[in-house]
Amino acid sequence: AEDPIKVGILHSLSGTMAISETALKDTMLMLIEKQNEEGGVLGRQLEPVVVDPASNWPLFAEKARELLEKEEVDVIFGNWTSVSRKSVLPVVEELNGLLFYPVQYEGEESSENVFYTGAAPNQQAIPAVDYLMNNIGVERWVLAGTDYVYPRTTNKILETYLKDKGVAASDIMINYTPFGHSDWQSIVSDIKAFGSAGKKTAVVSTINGDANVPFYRELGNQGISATDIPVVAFSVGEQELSGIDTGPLVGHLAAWNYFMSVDNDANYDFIDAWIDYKGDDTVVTNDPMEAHYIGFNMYIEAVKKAGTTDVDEVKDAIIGVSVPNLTGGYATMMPNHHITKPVLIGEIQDNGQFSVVWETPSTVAGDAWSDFLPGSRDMISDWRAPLRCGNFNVATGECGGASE
Amino acid sequence: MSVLDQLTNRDQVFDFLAPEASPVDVRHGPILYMEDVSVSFDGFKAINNLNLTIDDGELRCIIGPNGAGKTTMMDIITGKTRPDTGSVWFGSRHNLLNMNEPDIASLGIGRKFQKPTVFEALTVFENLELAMAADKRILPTLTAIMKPEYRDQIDEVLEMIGLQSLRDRPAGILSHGQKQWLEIGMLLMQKPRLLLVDEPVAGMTEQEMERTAELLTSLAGKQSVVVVEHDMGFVRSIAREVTVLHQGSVLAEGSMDQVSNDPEVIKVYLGEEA
Amino acid sequence: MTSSNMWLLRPLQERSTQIFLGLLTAAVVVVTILHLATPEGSALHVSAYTVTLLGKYLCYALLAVAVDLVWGYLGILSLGHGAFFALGGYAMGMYLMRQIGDRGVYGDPILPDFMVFLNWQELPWYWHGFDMAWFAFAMVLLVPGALAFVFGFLAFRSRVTGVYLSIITQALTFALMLAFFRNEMGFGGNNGLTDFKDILGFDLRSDGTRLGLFIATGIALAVGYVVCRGIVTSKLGRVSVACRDAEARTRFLGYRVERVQLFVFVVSAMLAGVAGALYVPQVGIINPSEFSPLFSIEIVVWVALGGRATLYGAVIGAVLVNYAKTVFTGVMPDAWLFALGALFVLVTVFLPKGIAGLLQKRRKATDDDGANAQEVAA
Amino acid sequence: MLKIEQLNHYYGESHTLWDLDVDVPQGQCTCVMGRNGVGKTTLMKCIMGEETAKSGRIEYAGDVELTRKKIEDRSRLGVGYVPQGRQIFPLLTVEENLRTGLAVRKDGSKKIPERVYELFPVLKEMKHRRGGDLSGGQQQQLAIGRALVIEPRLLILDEPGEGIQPNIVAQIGEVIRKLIEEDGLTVLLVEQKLPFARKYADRFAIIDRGRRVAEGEIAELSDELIKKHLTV
Amino acid sequence: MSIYRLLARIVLAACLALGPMLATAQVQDDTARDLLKQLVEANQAEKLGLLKEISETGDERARGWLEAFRGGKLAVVEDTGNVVIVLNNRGRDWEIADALSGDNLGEMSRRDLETVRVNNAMRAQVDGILSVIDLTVTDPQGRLDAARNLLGDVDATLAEQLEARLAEEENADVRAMLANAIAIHRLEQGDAEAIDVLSGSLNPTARAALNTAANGDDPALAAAASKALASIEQKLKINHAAETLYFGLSLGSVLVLAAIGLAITFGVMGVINMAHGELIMLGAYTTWGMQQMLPGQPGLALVLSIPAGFLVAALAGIAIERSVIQFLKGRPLETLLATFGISLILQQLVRTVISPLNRTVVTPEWMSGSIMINEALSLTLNRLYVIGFALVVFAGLMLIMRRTRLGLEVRAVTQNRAMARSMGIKATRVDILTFGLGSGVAGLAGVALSQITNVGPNLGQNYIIDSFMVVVFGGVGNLWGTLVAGLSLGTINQILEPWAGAVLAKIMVLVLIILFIQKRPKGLFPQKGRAAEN
Ligand SMILES: Nc1ncnc2c1ncn2[C@@H]1O[C@H](COP(=O)(O)OP(=O)(O)OP(=O)(O)O)[C@@H](O)[C@H]1O
Ligand SMILES: Nc1ncnc2c1ncn2[C@@H]1O[C@H](COP(=O)(O)OP(=O)(O)OP(=O)(O)O)[C@@H](O)[C@H]1O
Ligand SMILES: NC(N)=O
Ligand SMILES: [Mg+2]
Ligand SMILES: [Mg+2]
Repeated sequence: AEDPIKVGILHSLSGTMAISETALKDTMLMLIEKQNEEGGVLGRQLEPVVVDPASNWPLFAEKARELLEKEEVDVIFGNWTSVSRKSVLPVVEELNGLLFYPVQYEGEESSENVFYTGAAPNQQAIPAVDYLMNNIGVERWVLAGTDYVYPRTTNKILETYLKDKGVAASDIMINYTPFGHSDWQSIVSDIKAFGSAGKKTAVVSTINGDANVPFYRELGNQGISATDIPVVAFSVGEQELSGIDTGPLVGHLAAWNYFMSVDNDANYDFIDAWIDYKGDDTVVTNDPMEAHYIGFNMYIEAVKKAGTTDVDEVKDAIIGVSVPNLTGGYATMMPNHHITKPVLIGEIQDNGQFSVVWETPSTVAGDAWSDFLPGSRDMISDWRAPLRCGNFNVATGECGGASE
Repeated sequence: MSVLDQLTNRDQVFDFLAPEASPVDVRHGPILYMEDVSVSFDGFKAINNLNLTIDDGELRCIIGPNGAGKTTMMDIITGKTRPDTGSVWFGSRHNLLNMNEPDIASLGIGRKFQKPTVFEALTVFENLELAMAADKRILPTLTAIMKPEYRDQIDEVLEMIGLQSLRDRPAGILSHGQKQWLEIGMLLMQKPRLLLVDEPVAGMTEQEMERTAELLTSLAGKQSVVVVEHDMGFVRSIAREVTVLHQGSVLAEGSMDQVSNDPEVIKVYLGEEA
Repeated sequence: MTSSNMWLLRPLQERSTQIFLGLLTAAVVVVTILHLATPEGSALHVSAYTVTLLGKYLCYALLAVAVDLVWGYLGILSLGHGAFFALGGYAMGMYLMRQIGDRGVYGDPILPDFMVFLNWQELPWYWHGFDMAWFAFAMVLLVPGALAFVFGFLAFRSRVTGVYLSIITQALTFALMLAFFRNEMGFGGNNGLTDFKDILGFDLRSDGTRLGLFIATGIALAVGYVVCRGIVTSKLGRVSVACRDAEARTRFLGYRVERVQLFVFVVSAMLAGVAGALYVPQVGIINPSEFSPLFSIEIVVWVALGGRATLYGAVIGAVLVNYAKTVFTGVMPDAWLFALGALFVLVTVFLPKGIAGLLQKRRKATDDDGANAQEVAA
Repeated sequence: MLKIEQLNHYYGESHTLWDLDVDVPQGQCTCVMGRNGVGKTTLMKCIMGEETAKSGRIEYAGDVELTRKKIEDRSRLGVGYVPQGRQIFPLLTVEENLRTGLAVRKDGSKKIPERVYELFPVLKEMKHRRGGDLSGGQQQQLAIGRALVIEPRLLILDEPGEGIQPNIVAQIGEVIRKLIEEDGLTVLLVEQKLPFARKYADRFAIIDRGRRVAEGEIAELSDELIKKHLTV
Repeated sequence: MSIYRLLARIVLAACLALGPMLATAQVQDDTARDLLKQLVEANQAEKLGLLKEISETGDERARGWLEAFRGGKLAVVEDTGNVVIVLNNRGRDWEIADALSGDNLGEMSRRDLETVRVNNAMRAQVDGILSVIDLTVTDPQGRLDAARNLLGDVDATLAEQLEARLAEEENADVRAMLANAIAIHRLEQGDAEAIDVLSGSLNPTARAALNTAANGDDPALAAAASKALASIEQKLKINHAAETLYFGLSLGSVLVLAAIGLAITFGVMGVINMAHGELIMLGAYTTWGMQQMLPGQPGLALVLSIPAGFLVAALAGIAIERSVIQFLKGRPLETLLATFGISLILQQLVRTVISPLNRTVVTPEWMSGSIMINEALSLTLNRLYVIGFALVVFAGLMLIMRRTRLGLEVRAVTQNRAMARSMGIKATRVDILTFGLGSGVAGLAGVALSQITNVGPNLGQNYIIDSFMVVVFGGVGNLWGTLVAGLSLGTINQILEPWAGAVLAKIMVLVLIILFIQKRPKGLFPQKGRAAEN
């Protein structure tokens, strides 16, 4: 038999991010196991190589280097936070690796070696705001986020977008909190006051991870219900909800490209497989897991198409590859290394699941460079020959400095 | 001191800007002068209108009951405790109340503590080395070299305090009495103008006491010495002038015979048979 | 040889320093030879990955030496040394950022990428000058040094000691972490500075540069070690120990304790800054997590594990713990924290003086070890 | 009361006590003498358990082998200790310092015996001051008072007069005598000052460089012995 | 809230004063089934109409249907078209009951069920309908809540009904609330007189209505509304200040709780216990465990968690003390290293044994929501309990340290271990008890924190730094210092936060601590004098 195809898994298993990333590691192991049961690919088995970058950003780069240089893996699935991706990026570019990144992020990036299977802002934030504005009639906006790059960028985009739509600056309140912020009393009180001005108000939350539980608890205790001031979150999925008493949260929203509750057989099969794999009836699936599911299948397809695991050939082969997603449609890898995704808005239910209340009529292609930021308005990314450029400036007709 | 003053008072930081310590001026009188000094702790008056003058080259014994304020008095002189009122002058030029401990020490006031405190992790030799009179600013200390004559000096003192055999052992292992001796040795190394010696012979044998007495008397004249001690035998053997403190102020002053016959002193301090 | 630099030469005559420098040199030379002279697939070959990894360990070792200087000899348990490390790193990171020039994704010749996409119009004033290597390298020393000076000046003058000092150093690094997280600070927020291209004109991705950085780190560690050893074996070093064990008593000998503390603290901060500056080009990123209080505590743990107040113990501790981390996170990703935690516990319980203590015990079995006999709590 | 036999003690590698024998008869005051650093305090610490002897026996009250007892049990057996250097608890108030000894009292009393205050009135006066704030001599008085709280059968005093004003030193001597005579207390005293030893002790033992070199009734303490073992 | 609803439903079955909206009669099952089925297929607008229709059928089961619908628990069996109510919708198989007969139909895979989609707008509609019903319950508080729910949702027909209701209502508060509800409606219609009713009301909905009017087209109305608003603003300011103080105390008491155990193990015993956070975490997990063991009784579980959490953490603490710390006597700094290792181990243990994910801890009914002081000032109940709990724990600890021998003995042991043992103090026992006590108190903190924040493996890490800061800021070894430090840091933080933002506020508090320590190098309540120098 030939050498196995080595699949690097670069997710934190300890430290602050373990809470989110461990499930992704297991998802990958499950997918690999299943693929191997089906005979692997190109007649070769797949072999997972798991490392723990321990929620430590420089360690991500080191581990990526270890995977590529020492373990000589053919592909890496990994990362959650943007900073960890930023840390890994130069390494995969230098060593010409492949990285599938499964989490929604702020965009403004397109690397020849990275495939972004999570949502770009136009695949999550913008549609969510559209929904609130058009379907709920929201006129006043609270943009609340954890103080780091993803919320900052997303909110910058949203601010421009809202202002373009005619929302006055006084109807936008922006608030940032530190990681793991746990005392939300005065902020929730401010939101309450902001929302009592007579206009329908909503909170767009890019609050990250652990800060959410105390945030929602405080909302509940201060008597803010979803019918008063709905909160639409971009970082709260089923996994986060599994640690929250959702009773008081019913009706608050989240925007994702996948929900566990989606009524679809592919999804049910995936859930069943996951439950069986974990041997636990109560485990949940979530959006980044679906992203890995898609990314993994795309990789397999691309390898089949290329007939090799050679990085350059896979890179070329994968553009245009379509695989089914779990919500009943297809995901296609676009030339900018982002994929097409449907955008779903769900309301939290008391069982910790989301009930989809709205979705885009068709899938949306991920936009690497936002149309709502002055610096990136003119940029496009296309990794196909002959352009092969991640940051082509259509105004100047030049490819930016990143490529040699 | 305002914040600005504190920030602009740069001699706090840069060695090279520190004002040159001017020598003690004893032309116009005593080397130590305390006037109307009082200090209280949570309402308890430990020192109460204390007046004391020590002449240059004098050897003065200070006695008094436990808690009379003898150690506190030394604390005040050396800058450890700030009195509530009063003034303390070293010579006629230096107001000690405006200075901190290292400044006062550099002026030439050395002290042996009642409870021996030595640097336990350092060897006996190093303890003496640190005490040695030298430029104690940062860079000179960093670049200091152990010259043979310094070494001789230290060995001389080691001989005097009988700790040659323990020269390179950490001071932490010394017995109580040995620490007492080491403290005395450190005091000698400092070559101070004024020596404040708090209970030097506690824990010493009679013969050691005799040696200490000799030592202290030999210093007097060149240096001024203030001794606090409860051992009357010892005090008698060295005393010329004795001051008795009681409840924070001077109860009696005079020759040993005078004070030891003072009924008040007998009552509060000596007891009938002393 | 003048007497004023005698203190720096004195350690070179010391056997322990000679051994240390010898081993360090040997290690660096062997790694260099194995990297350059052996073919890639060979069993002896040291890959660029390993070289960089070792370079990182050496940075940590220098940092640990800096911490040991203040903790071991001065009794100041700094729980904020990560801050100086990070500041040195940021100074270097800013230089590297400026070196990118118009090769960033947005092609702006002046502004770093993160400023472009968050709409900065011009370079903030504090970024000026960092395009010049000499300036940036000076800042590597000056920024941590200045912070240590101001902070130390205030704290030592007020005679803040013991846990109180430890906790405010922790507050310092914590506050800096939160501040650097803020995008408005202009240091790239949580993402920090990354995607560096070259240093002094050498491509950071080339193996040669990597090796160069590794060797530079080795030299920095050697120099840092000798400086620390020089201080420690000088009379000032003994004064430091005196301050550590009986601060008040030292004052009565005429030493200005706060200045001794300030001096050593600033030197230590600068060394930490150098370590950070060498760390950044090797790991490729600097972000506020280096300011995290837990990182600073971890540094202390390295030192304690290696053996406090020995300097070489700090080096051993730093290298060992980080090597263990590298190995454990690879071979037992789910359980490595158990192993690391157990390592800390076992060493403390069974090796009271750390690994250095073990070595010392073997070296002078008969001679009762003095310097650390009575360690008094900081 | 206390019989020490063939005691050997080491600090690390250095041999401090050599085959030491000391006998402390019941109801008497035995005074241990010797120059600085000969091992007197070390001997006391061995008796209290703060140091562990390498070999030898310490027999207490006829049948108890002290070396096998835990430190905290020794005071329960009635051994009171006034260590050299006072060793008071600096941050506890004077009263709290005294109260630490109440737990081992046989009668289970929760009150500090009046006698302690009678003996050292200053302690009563300064009841609420912290031990560490006291003057040196006051601390020494506190240390003695504290040992008396447990109403010991054997009292170990390591240079108790150090730093105490003369009239109180004399008073301490009287109290020791009184306790011996009235309560049958046994006293093991370390003392350098000859007059005090001569006046209040019944027996003496001289230690020199870790060895017991002389022992006997206090009256037998000759100038010759003193010259030989107590001068430098 | 839902307890009220439950009660209300029972009461309502008998007493129906409000017109023909609901009657005891049952409509034909066919009609009902038809309506419900239509609900499944309908679009949003049609659904709203159907909901009204259902409520107007007068069927006594209607309320159940409405509530099921609101909770997203109305479903249709895909094969048969039967309308069912989902009783338990967790996991892959759901327990269902027939919507009409109420018969339990057992479990069914959720693949085979299609739930009736509901969203916030429809939920609001149902709430409105239910509130109108609740206006007639006997409990005045229930009526008040119902009336408050209707604020801002009143239309012309409802306004008339409310007028009628107002005439019958006896309770003054409810009357005022109803009047407000009607007035808001009137104001929306442009009735200037309504402003008189609303001026002085602190209710946010009333204020919102006034705001709208103030920004409206009618200048006279706008002027009157602005004036009313101005007077309200004044009152709001005072309430706001009171609220900030409350927030501060509540944050402060969280800090105190987290730190107070450390004030014992670190402050008194001198052990630099980096695993303190993990002991807190154990307490929180104990709460979760108790709730798992007593499903459906979160309140009882929480109460039982208090002793259980204490015990678990205390035992863990004792285990740590016996296995590691006892070997580090006199080496306080080394305890930092060892306990740091222990904290890593404990965290990873929880990750491996339980889960790296956060666990859900339910807040019992009696701890949710808030007490309303007035319409603008409510005190959140969980926080109120935490404040109280913190004070009780503090008092208890104070009592133990002051009134029992343990307090004295532990201080003696830490100040001079050898001497304490010579005095007959059983140092080992004291160590065990004290460390156990400090750890147990950390466990108590965990129980309380489970009601406020995440219960997950990182819980401890989030509090360890703050805990040390509080203890040190207050002055090591001084319990009062810990209390005052915690409360004041909390309050300062909450005062700064609205003004500077959460991040800057936190930075400022840290800088403040640094500067404060310059002024008071030994904390808030320093040990002074000679004693402290040794
Ligand atoms: N910080 C303090 N707080 C409270 N009381 C204090 C403090 N410092 C000193 N005292 C009290 O002040 C008095 C004077 O103490 P001091 O140490 O000066 O006495 P002394 O004359 O040296 O006595 P001794 O001969 O016993 O050493 C004592 O009663 C002591 O208890
Ligand atoms: N911890 C230790 N480690 C090593 N040696 C020690 C230690 N403690 C004491 N020694 C040594 O043991 C010897 C005996 O000390 P000890 O304290 O018993 O003397 P002592 O007879 O009580 O003297 P003094 O009259 O000065 O109190 C001394 O030489 C001392 O240096
Ligand atoms: N990309 C994110 N969510 O950090
Ligand atoms: Mg005194
Ligand atoms: Mg002794």
